[in-house]
Amino acid sequence: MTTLGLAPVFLIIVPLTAAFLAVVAPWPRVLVIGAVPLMLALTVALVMSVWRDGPISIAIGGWQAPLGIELAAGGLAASFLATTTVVMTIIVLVALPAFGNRHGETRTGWAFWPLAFMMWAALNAVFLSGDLFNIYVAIEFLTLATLALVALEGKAGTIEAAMRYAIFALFGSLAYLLGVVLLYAAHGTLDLDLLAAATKGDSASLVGAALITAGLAAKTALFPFHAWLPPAHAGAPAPASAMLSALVPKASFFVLVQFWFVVMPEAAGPLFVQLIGVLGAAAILYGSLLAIRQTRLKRLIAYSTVAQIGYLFLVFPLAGGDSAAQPWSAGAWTGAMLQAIAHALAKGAMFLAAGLVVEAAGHDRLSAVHGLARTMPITAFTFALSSVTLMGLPPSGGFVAKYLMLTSAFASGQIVWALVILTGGLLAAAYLFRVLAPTFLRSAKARADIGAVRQALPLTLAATSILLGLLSAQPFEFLQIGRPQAATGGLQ
Amino acid sequence: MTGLETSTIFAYCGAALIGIGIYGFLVRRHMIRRLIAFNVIGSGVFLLFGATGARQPDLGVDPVPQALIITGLVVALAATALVVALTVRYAHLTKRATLREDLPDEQGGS
Amino acid sequence: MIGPAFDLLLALIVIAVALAATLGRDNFGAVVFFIVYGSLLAVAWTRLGAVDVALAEAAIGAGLTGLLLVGALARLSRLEVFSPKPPGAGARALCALTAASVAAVVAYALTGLDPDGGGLTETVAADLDRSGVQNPVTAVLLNFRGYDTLLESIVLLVVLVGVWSLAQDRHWGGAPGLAQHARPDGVLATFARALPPIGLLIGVYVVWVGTSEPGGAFQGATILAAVWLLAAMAGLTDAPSVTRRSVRVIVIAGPALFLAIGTVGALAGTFLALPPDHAKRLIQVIEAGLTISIAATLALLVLGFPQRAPP
Amino acid sequence: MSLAALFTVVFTSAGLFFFIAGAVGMIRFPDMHSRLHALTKADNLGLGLIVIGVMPQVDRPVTALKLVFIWALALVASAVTAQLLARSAAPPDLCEDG
Repeated sequence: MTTLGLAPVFLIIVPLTAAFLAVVAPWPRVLVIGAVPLMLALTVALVMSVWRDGPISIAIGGWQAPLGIELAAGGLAASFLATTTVVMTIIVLVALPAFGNRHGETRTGWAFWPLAFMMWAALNAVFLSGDLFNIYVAIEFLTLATLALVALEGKAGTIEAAMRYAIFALFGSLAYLLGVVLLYAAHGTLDLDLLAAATKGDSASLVGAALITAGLAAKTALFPFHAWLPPAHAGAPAPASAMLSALVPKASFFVLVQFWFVVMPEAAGPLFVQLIGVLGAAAILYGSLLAIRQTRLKRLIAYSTVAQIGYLFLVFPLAGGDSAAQPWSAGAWTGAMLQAIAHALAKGAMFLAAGLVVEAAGHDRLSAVHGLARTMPITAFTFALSSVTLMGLPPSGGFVAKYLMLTSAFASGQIVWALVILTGGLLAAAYLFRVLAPTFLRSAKARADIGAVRQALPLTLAATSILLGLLSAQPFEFLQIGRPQAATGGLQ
Repeated sequence: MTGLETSTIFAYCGAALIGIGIYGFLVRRHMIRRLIAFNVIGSGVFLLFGATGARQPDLGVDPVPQALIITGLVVALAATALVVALTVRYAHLTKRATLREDLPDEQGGS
Repeated sequence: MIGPAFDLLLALIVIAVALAATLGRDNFGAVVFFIVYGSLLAVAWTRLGAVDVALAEAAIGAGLTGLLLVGALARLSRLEVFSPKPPGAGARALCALTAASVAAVVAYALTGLDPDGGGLTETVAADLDRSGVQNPVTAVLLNFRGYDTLLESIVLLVVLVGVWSLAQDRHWGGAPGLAQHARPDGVLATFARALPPIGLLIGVYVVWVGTSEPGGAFQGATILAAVWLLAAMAGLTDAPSVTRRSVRVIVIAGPALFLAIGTVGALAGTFLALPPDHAKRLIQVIEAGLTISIAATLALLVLGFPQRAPP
Repeated sequence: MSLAALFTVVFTSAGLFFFIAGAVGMIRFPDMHSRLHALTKADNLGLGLIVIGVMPQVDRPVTALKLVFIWALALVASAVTAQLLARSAAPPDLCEDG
């Protein structure tokens, strides 16, 4: 195995090691300085390796599937993993002052770091796994770390949010597990590629697929399973909110995409893909409308996540089922994946910026942003740039993503989805202007001063989400590596 | 799977346990009762898993489901432990062991 | 024909006890029925021939989960929590319909299964002699799918961090749980002094035979955790502070050792590879490390978050 | 019916009787302490009788030894459990007695 071939396993080993050390000793600064450059280097190595040599597959312990567990990384997994690396890097840097344990170990200062590094490891484990049961363990790992982070503030409201999340998450994981059990009972393997090769018209496979979908949809907070998300994401400390909203739903969505586009594409009937599309559309509209009505900054951003996750599910009617073989499917599929990446970058930036605003103002009512353009111009600019992506305005990554989905919707004659995408953009503009417009008001002076460097860190994420739109040709090509139905369309 | 072999009996028993657990999960509001229901569903899934792995008595039970069930039991215990701690802490703060049923944030946010 | 009749009867009793655990009005009674339910499931597992799972079910499913739930109810009853009204008959009927349809759909899925599906039994048997152990379940857990087990041991750790982080800020640095008091010459204390050597022996034995016979790190660790908890409840020993370095080293030691062995493999070419010549010894080392860490973690999980200010 | 089988039937039936008596006591007795009394006395005796009853049926002496060991462990375990339960049910001022 070459050194490049080692990158995937070390992308799991390094954050786990950091998490172990973080349990023992409260020295986050040393861990961040040690782990982050390594993770960046490993991510570059993984992306280069996939770019040059195509999808990677690694049999852990030397045991091939079906006996052992195989890791796999194509363009999609590598892209999600790289996004995770970028977002997590910025988050841990922003989190250092708040959880730095500078005056001796505190409860939150200790607990945050093992949880953050374990979450990082769990995300990478999900993106790299090629085995249904291993994905179950990795997703549980992720869920339990997330639960602990949601409850970290220790207030009644945040603990209640964690319990509500737990109810959905526990139900979701049992449904997923039961689906996996039925698939194993029918086919005697848990490996994604081996399952893809098996013929699956039997009742156990179909019921299993339905259960897996329901379980993952609950974990991704797809409408109508969304009720847990806003209190959980808004109640956590800002760096945790950023991880939760930007990255965690993407993990279960990623597994759902793997399942329906790699393992069982033939089972995606027209009724099923339309149903998922309707739920996605409902999420876009309902999430946006509720976001407009929120009076608290972090709640508004959290409801925006409900809406933005809805777009991801339009990939099913636009690129799944009967659309899979059509020329527009590549555009729709890539658009949805770019939406996931662009949203991760923009939402990470927005929650981190919101955290700084709350810290400066001392509260999280919407009025906290009054006069931001004068008092914290860098943060105001961060809000503006990430809003551009969330609204889908050019030249952002969100624009390219929604443009690709829009053109596919028109090409396939599914005008309803096009209307939903356009309406969603308008509604996003409506709720985001509630944040952006008051930044130009005159207001009382902020209570705390936030340094320029801490403000600039979220800005880099927002700027990356714009860059994703400007340089979208390479990401588009990269996402196609290892995609089952090779790209037939491209960027116009 | 049909017939009266040990594996078939316990596979369908697992399906029944899943149903019982789901009912408890939906009807009960007390978090500890919900955790019991969660564990009943979980053990139903495991029983079904193990029983489908025992379809050929002369081969013995498939060791892969056995190992995965042990892993699953530990994961379920871990989840239970965290939710128990959340519930106890919540009760310390609010004197409640149930979630409020209204969703205040859907009415315009507080 | 005593086999099917016994199995059928056992299945019906399991279902009846499950109903009692979910439907009963009394919370404490429900937990007791849940523990009975777990013990009956252990019998069902032995009927299926899955003795490793039976041990795990009895120790983890019935024992520790039951202990966690009993402990939680005891703490909640001291707080006199508000109890909500049960849902109306209409809502209950709807829930029953939902639950019954899910069970029916799952049963329908079972009818479609090939009655002779053998799974991976033969695949495991074919590679068993290269795994280093004779118990196929241990071979899957520690070698063929060791990566799952590594992640699972870390799941316990993440939950321990989560549980500890629920402490009040002023209790940070205190010991987990509440202080226990018992008369040092009482019956409980006497038993609690007599049992640990036996429990220790059984726990270590269960881990040790795991390579060739049913047993293993998780089952053995649960027994060890129970022994320590008994001593703690009898007031013979007290939980250490959550900030103590040695406790933290013990809870990460097993997973860290497992990861380190896997990393050595990765540097030599294959992540988590156990060379057949050394596999048995490596598995024993990993199991020993995991047992210590898991036993400590499980015991600390049962005690819960710190509720005492540091001394 | 052989003598060994008769022995087994008699002793296991006697054991079952104590289990049933214990279960009835569990249901009928009013408070935790008398319930514990009924349960532990009856079950320990019942289990012991069943262990004695199945003795003639075992194939190897070591199995018989294991059965006795199980009984002994069950005795100790139920004693400890009863202590813990009684302590949790006792009014606070009696607590030092545990």
